[in-house]
Amino acid sequence: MADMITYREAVAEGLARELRRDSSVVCLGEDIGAAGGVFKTTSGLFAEFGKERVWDTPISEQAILGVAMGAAMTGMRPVAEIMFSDFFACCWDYLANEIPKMRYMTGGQVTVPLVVRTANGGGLGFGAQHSQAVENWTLAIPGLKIAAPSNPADVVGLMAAAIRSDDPVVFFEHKGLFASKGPAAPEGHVVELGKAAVAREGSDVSLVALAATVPMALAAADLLAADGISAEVIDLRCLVPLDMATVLASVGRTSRLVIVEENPFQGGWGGTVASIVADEGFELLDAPIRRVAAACVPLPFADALEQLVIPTVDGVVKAARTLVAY
Amino acid sequence: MADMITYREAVAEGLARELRRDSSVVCLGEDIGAAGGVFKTTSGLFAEFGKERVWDTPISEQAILGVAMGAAMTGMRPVAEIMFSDFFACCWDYLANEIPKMRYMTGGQVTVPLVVRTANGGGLGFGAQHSQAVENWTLAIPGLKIAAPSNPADVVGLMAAAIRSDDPVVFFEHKGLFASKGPAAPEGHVVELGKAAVAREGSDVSLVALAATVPMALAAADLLAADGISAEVIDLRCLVPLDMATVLASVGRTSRLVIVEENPFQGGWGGTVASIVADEGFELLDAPIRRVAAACVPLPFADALEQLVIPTVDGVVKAARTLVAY
Amino acid sequence: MTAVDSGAAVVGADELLGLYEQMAVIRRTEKAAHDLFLAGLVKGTTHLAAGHEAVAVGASAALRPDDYVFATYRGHHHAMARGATPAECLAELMSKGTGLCKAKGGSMHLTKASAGMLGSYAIVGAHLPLAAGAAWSARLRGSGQVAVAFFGDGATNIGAFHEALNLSAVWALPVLFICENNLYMEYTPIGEVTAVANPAADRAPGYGIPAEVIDGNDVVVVKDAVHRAAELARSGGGPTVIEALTYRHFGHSRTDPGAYRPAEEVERWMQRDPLELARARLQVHGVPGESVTAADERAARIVAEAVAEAKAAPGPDPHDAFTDVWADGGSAWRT
Amino acid sequence: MTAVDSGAAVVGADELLGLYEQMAVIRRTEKAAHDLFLAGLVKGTTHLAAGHEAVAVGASAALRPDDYVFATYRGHHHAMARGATPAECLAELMSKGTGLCKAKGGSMHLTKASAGMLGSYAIVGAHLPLAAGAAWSARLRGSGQVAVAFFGDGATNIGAFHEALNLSAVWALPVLFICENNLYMEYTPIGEVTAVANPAADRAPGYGIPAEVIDGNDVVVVKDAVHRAAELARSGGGPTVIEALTYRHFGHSRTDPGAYRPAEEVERWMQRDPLELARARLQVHGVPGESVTAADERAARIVAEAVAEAKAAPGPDPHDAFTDVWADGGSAWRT
Ligand SMILES: Cc1ncc(C[n+]2csc(CCOP(=O)(O)OP(=O)(O)O)c2C)c(N)n1
Ligand SMILES: Cc1ncc(C[n+]2csc(CCOP(=O)(O)OP(=O)(O)O)c2C)c(N)n1
Ligand SMILES: [Mg+2]
Ligand SMILES: [Mg+2]
Repeated sequence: MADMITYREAVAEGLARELRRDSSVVCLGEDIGAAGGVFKTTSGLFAEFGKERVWDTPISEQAILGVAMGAAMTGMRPVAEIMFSDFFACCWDYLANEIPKMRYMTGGQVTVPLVVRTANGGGLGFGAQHSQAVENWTLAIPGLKIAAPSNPADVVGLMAAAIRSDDPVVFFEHKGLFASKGPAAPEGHVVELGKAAVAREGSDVSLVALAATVPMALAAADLLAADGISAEVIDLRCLVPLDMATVLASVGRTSRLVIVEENPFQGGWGGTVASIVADEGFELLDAPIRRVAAACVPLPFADALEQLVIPTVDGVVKAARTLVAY
Repeated sequence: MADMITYREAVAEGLARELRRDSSVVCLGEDIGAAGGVFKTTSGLFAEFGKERVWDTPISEQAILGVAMGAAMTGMRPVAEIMFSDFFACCWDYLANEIPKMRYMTGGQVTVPLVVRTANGGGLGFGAQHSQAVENWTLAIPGLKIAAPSNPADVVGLMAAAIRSDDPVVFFEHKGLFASKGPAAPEGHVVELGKAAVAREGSDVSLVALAATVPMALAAADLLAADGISAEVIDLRCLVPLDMATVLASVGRTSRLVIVEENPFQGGWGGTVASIVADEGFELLDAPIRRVAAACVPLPFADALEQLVIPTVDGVVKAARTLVAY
Repeated sequence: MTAVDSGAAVVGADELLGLYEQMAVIRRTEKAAHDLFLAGLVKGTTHLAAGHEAVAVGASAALRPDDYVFATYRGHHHAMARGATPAECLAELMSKGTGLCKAKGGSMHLTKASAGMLGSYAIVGAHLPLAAGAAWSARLRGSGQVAVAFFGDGATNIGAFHEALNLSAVWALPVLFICENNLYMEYTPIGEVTAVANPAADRAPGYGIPAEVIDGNDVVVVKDAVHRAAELARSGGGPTVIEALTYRHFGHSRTDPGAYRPAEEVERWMQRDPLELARARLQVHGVPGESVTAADERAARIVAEAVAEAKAAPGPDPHDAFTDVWADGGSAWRT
Repeated sequence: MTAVDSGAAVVGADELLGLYEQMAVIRRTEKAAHDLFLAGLVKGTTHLAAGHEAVAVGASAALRPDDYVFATYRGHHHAMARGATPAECLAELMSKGTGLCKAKGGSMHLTKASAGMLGSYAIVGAHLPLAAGAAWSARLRGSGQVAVAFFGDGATNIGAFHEALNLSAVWALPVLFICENNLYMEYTPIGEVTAVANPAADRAPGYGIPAEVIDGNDVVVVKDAVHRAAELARSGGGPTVIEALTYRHFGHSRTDPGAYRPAEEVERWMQRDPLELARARLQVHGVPGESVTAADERAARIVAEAVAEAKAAPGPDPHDAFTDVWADGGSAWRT
């Protein structure tokens, strides 16, 4: 069996590989240097690459992304860290109006090859302003690629693809997965952006998941199997490019779709996936499409309350059972 | 026939009525005072109410919303203008993390009765950073109410409801509608938040629309009628509260659904509407659900290009015909 | 120790003893929170303010009960200085239904609106415009209230700081911007990311705002400075920036040991403990040692009882996960 | 008219005549844009820079061809000063396929990357951090380039301004922040929303950045100041703030008549027209009037031809609505 590493270690490993490979890669963010990042996801980088490659910044999220963009426009490949994804709100202009529109507005004159890394998602009791799953915010913006790995090998492989991409990529690292372990990525591992993975094959119902909802869906599939229900789990890996071909093919096999997303239901990415299946996959469906998403409330602090609000294995199992019994 | 007024005049009228009614209402924004606003939507307010009720601000979108929030927490009912909705990106923290979460995070101790008005949408050739329809950004955030009127009377009625609401309301005024005319609102007109209107009855297909896509859907319905197709047009009026009861009832009558939204397809509000119908209204459907939305590109400057990117009457007609022929 | 006189012109002996006791209560509550975190009874994260007590207690002593206070995620001291009890604070940290925010806010969001403590904010700098807004509201209502924003040195480099200071100056708002400069952001010294010596005070002239750098560990100095700034604000003189130099006794958050801080520096600041400084002043005042000991004992008892009370309190009401989004008490977003 | 000498130490006669002609071309292009807007041939909106020519031309004269420039929605003059032709600018404004940005950017987003003109930005202040980033990149690559951000007085109150200046100072980046202070934002005087006299220069000390307030209508003064700041930046001396006082000849945008500006003020500034100032300097230099007239005639011809060329150009390629989102040239976001 391959060496096991944590998701957290995989982030640092993925960054280190690209920093070694390409001298135009440079990292910046708050406390990412000697401190190794508040989640220790940049641990060791400062020691290996020094302060000309790994830059500590002031608490200035707009400057972090703005500087990264200016550098990306002029020959560098910056990797900017925004400590918590909730803080995207403090630099949203760069993610919504500047970075993704530059190439188009200039008629293709300027490319913006940068990566914005961030710790996303809940489940750790950090409260309403440090726990959000905001991948759906970025889905609203044409011009951003969006990766959200669910396991350590994908972290490394998608990081390589993201940093090598000439397009801007938002890279969501899930806080709830940092301590989880998985096989290490082989040397030179690259996972192409926009290719979903079939994390588990099944024939009765498709569970489409992303990042932390992938292990959740896999756990649900285990429980469903005990009931004799065969669930297929699709790990989207990316929201843009969105691999609807894989989703539609899966629904073609199972005729039933549950979408498992951590963001709040009301504007969640599952709506987009569901709407495409309800259009292009309408004839494939033998049952309603069900979305298991977070409740439409801010995230409460107490873990007992948070568990009632964010999606759970139980919720997924229940949704899948209902559809199969439909 | 009732007096006709423009949508633009209705904004100022709606504000003036509430400023007269309630001395805790106060307006702030860039150039909204003596200049009457860049879209002339606050015309006359400074003259009638003076500088203690209508405040010009620096170009500081974060301060505008932050100050409005602080005032709303302490007894006032501020109405803040963000000149173009694209600039929500410059103060997104207030819309995403502060205003909508305050009440919940404090266990109900603090209410935030404010309105954020903004000029939304495209079609005027203002380019990629001044033309976006961003109502879907706000839909992603639990804790915000969202109004987007399609006609002058609704502007006045929804404005009254928004300002009187003890909850924060984002109020989207559509740039493309400012010059359009409609019957004036009667004295004391209030349109409850969260009640969709059946703008035209029909039996073959439901067209669900919002703001500028309402006249578009109505124009499409006219063309469809010439083909013998009877289209029902639902004006959602609000995204939160979202009146799915009216949408589902309409689909119950027509069995076919086209959603017409101006925001880009990839993270648009139509996905949410579609996903609910594909779940709760699955058995009502006789055809796929079709979304007519903007293409997933930044908005181009040239009107010839912009027209290819944003939804059009033609696109709506085509989608409806396809579904009826399904 | 720089306290050379009693500071009696600002704070009399009885009041000073009261302020001392408040600080002692806060200190012990923070220590309790720390222990409860290590014991796994406080989840998530917590940012302790031990070492910063004089800023909160000194400022509160200078404010009117109806003034407004806005604090950061490091805000336990401000909540308590404004009247939140240790029990309701600890209950919040321990996810209890009796917590200040029904366990929906947590350590980073302590709020006691009924005491004018209008919240703790976890996005750095975001609350500065809110304080300006509360001040604007006070002015519009002619209430004579002032609003105070407390924030860290690190917050002086974020955009909201700039926008809040400028607008407050232009509108001459009755708002005080009080920076708790503890030399560090999370693990990075503020000096590495700011080109001026005093990140708050040195920016104030750019907005035409008066500023003062003060000893933030001396409760008498803090009260005096805040009192003067509040009077200026109430009389229409507009905002003031106060940069209070202080130091945190614990790490930044959770279990951070603060290893990035030189031992000598920690040592030096520990000698300037705000409780020690206040004790020295009490001595000059001639307050007997027994009175101080009695205050310490009362503080210890209050906090011990608070810990017991919080521990015994029930968990949050599951129903509350879905309340309080809207003013009607509910969370319905669709029909 | 403050130009008392020839300024020969900074700009020789021949160069000055060249700069004059550049300014004349810009002035006439702006006038043409205005007329084309009124004729309905320019859609959307447009923000003319007539009156600001000396800032762009003077600065460009002081920069290296490989330096980077970032401008605002009021950026036609910067595009042209960096080498964009009037024809490609006007074609962009007129939604022609031959426009600088294929008619996808428009008046507010003129960009000529091949000439180091890295864009015009329509969100106030957003490009200041970008310029800092380009400067950071230059430093990382050891290229010796500098980056320049031009921005309005109104941009000095937005958060991005603050964050960009601080980071640039701390990292000692080779970046110049050049404020075109034309006294107004859209319709509101900057003095009503800023408590200091010089909204850019008076903030610089708060970041430890040197600043200078200059006559932005005198091309020689601008070149001199920018040259010195660029040299300082290239030698590792970090950023400089330059506040160039100037005035716009047209309204803010579209058909704004600028009625909010006192007639006397407009009059006073019209007398300080940058073209007049340059003409006065040319006279001191002893450049014959015919040479100046010839430059004016060349400018007139260039612009007349540009108008004709832009009018004759084809509209945008419909296909281009769906290109250029991604580096592969396309816009596919899903399979
Ligand atoms: C906008 C934003 N960026 C980053 C953070 C993460 N963060 C939390 S506390 C902190 C350091 C703040 O330092 P300072 O303002 O000095 O306050 P202190 O913690 O020292 O009291 C950081 C970077 C945040 N909460 N918000
Ligand atoms: C963030 C943001 N807020 C508001 C606007 C609207 N707006 C466009 S130009 C302008 C005035 C800018 O004034 P100034 O910076 O002085 O530049 P000038 O137009 O005078 O050149 C405003 C408010 C904007 N484009 N971006
Ligand atoms: Mg600090
Ligand atoms: Mg200006």
